[in-house]
Amino acid sequence: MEERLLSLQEAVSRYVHDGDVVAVGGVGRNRSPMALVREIVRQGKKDLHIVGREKGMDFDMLIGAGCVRKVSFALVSLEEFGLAMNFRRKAQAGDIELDEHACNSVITSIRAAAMGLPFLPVKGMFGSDVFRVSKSLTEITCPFTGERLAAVRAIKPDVTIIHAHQADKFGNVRIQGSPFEDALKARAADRTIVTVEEIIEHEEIRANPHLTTIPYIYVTAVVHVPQGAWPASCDGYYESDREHVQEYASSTKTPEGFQEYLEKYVYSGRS
Amino acid sequence: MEERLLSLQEAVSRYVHDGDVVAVGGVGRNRSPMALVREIVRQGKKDLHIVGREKGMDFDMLIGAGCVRKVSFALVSLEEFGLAMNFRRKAQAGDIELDEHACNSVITSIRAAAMGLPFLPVKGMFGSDVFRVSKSLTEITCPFTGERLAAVRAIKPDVTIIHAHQADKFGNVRIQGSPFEDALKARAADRTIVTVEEIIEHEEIRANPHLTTIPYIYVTAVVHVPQGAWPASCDGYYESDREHVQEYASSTKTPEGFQEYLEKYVYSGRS
Amino acid sequence: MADYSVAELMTVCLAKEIRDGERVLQGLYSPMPMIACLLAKNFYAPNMVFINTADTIDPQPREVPFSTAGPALQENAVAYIPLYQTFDLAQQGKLDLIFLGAAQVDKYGNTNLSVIGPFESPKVRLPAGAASAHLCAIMDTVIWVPRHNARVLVEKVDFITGQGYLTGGDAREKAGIPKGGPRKVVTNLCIMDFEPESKAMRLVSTHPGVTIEEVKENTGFDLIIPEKVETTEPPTPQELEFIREIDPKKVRELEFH
Amino acid sequence: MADYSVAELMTVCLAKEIRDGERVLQGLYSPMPMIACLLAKNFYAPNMVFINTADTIDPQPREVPFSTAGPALQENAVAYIPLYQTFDLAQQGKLDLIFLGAAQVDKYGNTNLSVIGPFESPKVRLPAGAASAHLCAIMDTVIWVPRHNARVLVEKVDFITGQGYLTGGDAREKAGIPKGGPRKVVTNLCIMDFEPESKAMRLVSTHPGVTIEEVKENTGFDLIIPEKVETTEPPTPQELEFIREIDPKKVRELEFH
Repeated sequence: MEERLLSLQEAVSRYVHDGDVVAVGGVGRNRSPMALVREIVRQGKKDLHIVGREKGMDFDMLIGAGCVRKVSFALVSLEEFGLAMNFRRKAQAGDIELDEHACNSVITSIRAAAMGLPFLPVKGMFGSDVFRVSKSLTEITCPFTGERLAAVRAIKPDVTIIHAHQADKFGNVRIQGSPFEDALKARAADRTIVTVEEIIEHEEIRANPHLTTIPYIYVTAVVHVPQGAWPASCDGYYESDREHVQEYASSTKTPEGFQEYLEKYVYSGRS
Repeated sequence: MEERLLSLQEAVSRYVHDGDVVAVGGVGRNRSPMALVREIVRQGKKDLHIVGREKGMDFDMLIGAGCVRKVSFALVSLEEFGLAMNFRRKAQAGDIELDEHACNSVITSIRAAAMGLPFLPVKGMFGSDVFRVSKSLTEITCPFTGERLAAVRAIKPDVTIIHAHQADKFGNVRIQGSPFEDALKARAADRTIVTVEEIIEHEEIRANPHLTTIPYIYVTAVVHVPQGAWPASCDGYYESDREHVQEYASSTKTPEGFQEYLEKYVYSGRS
Repeated sequence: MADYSVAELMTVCLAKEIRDGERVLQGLYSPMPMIACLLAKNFYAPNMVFINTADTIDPQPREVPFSTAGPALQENAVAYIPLYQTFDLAQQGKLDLIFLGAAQVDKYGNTNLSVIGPFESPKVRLPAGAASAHLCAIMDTVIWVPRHNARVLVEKVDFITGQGYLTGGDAREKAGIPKGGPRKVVTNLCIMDFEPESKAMRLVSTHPGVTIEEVKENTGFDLIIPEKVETTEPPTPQELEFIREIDPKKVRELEFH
Repeated sequence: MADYSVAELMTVCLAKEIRDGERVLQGLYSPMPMIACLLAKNFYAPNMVFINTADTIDPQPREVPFSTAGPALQENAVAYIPLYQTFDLAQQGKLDLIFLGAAQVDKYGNTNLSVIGPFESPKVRLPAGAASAHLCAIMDTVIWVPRHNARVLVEKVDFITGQGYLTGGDAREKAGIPKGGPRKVVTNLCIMDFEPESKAMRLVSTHPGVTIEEVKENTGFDLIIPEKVETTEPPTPQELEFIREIDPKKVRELEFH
């Protein structure tokens, strides 16, 4: 096993490239890999195709900062803090390509990649305009039963970014609460960067293999970033910082406000 | 939550029916649900379609005892104790229908059922006579990429039988070692019967939800059967009983020998 | 003034839509449904299965979280379940109900969370429908609307994100999605269901103090008004006590600010 | 008599087929491959990834188990991985090598573990090929044969369970399975590979004390004999020490009883 510990700066500069398909961990504002998102913004990555199910500030910030070309998603929202305004503005202006999905179709697109397959079938979808307008969905017939199903095109992430609880220096990762699709996204991707609250001893991993949720074979880089999900929550470690999310939501009401936010919290900051 | 604790006799008589598709847990002679297998033999269930990946004495006994109509499998063998002789005899006599698979195609057939789908694609298979002779496999084309793939027909178990380590009385099950496909088989089935080494308190389950490998929503009956995998191994509890497997292997060299084995260890026994 | 808020009333109405033994999924940004599931399990449906966006089964939080995928929804759960396995359950026909929010709901229960205006050049780009385009096609839904007005309850949605009864009648069957559909729509003014033949929306009960006229005025289509319209039962003191105890920070009021 | 058994020699030969960094899957009833993986990781390929039928990654058993899915293969592992996720890795092209046993192996490396005689009415019904029909089509394999004789090494297998090079040449490409194929065949007599153009089996080395004639006599087809045939390197004392320490019960000898 090779050591995979890097700094945030190194991990993003080595493993996130302009034009990449990037799967982003977490749901809503829970265990979102915000330190990695801020580092991607700081390094000014371009033309990313970001992929996730129900996303919030993470997607909105990447989109607002001009890092994004295409979005595969089932929801982008700040929950009780309202619409994700960068997402809304750029979408309405036609500045980003929208690949709108249902939760299960976008997860299935990642599941297909994790299984090494170019597509997978799903049920449902018919009768929705989401299905009608989508280039990622089409109709297929079961060769055994004749049943009509939707087929979902695989989305293979070049890189998956995740925030987790613990890892050893070789990249054996533990998620200790809500799994979301994070392990699936890691298995689907060519490269995976994981920020963690704590680095633990390798012996600790071997003593409890049943607690390893993402084995090192799926992990490219581990970065030690306590509070790496902030202002999202990290279960067992901290709650989401609602005051900050409110500040974010208010700032994004105008492009200028968002620029000020970035100056204050991202460009100046180290994580 | 309803209590789901039953006796072995009750669980099998209520939930295993003649003609059922039965998915069987464990691999080789590890965590095989042997107490359940013996009870099925004792109750003289008929025309079962048994499904598993790499199976041993469990399948051979069910087949030898005349419980089986059809076998979906990728391997039936007694490992170092040689060919599974009941399987071999009945197969050569044409008494059982063989649905031969590769490990991944038979697992995929269960995975499809667990996903609620009538089929799933897999890679590989082409060029093998397993693919050529199979009624469960056919060719399909990816509607996005044009890639040729094998399609695997779903196998939906009416009932899955598993031996696990612990459960509470509501059916929240813990598998504490090698997972095999047991949780997948439980999710795929209409009903699942789990024998366990230990019944634990419900509070213990709620204190450690991350240790629950099969939640109660997938479990129909729990039976407390210490040594319920014997003579297979149950990791963390006991090794496989090689002397007994040797005795089984020797006995099955003739149909008469196998009948004597059944009299001695199954019909007379209580588990 | 009643001694309960409209959020409290709606939460109780949502809870009563859950039948005992049902498996219910609560989604993201679903404050009232989250509390309704906990209420139902404690009051009317002890054997319901509560699955949520924190990926747990049957949690017993001391206090509900603001984000409805938040860590508190892990407390005392019996197991974790990744959402994609819950969708597998739904595809097997083993998930019974999901609560659904929407920016627009039309006469046939179709919901829109995608765009106001045309899809390619929208006037307003909305957050999208989360699970809806998948789940609404294969299972039952209950729709909740915190602001019942003619811009939300419209004749025809701009975009069908979540399938209701499409164009009514047997349109779902014809589209290849025969199973499921919306059971009820619970708003801040009333409860509505769907007339069995036409599948058009129909008034069931108005909330205490709300008139039928008020409902009609605030609805952007011809709502079916049956001969008998009940008054929605108000929350009991026991229900209110439970809600206020589990939700001291008033997460239930988030959609009414 | 050499001071090592043929099982020990074969185990070392199998281990040397593993390249550093490769991800290797060891299957059921694979005593020598199991020990070979542990040997390789300790001697030649420290960064190989050892995945096995006990569904673990990189275990460090004190003593190898008889059943090669047995509990000892969980000791000190870094993680569990259900076999279907390992197959997903294979489908992604991220699993590098699997060891394969067989009842028959033919000239082009096709293997049979299904039937002797016709499929529908076999003379002998064999156990079937486990992972082979899937994995042999998409990745590299090494075949091991404990009893090299003309009934095992045949001109043409009765049934292709595991795909070798089919009818040789570019037959795999034509069948739609361009990737992978057998690298080597390691028997109790020799090591063989496949001639790059014809994909026919070719002798590489004979084990110490075994003649080329002996190999030819025990092979049921015309084996390619190149100009230069080496003698297989015997195990070193260090290799033997490792094998005997990790396998005190002689699991490695199981196939030679």
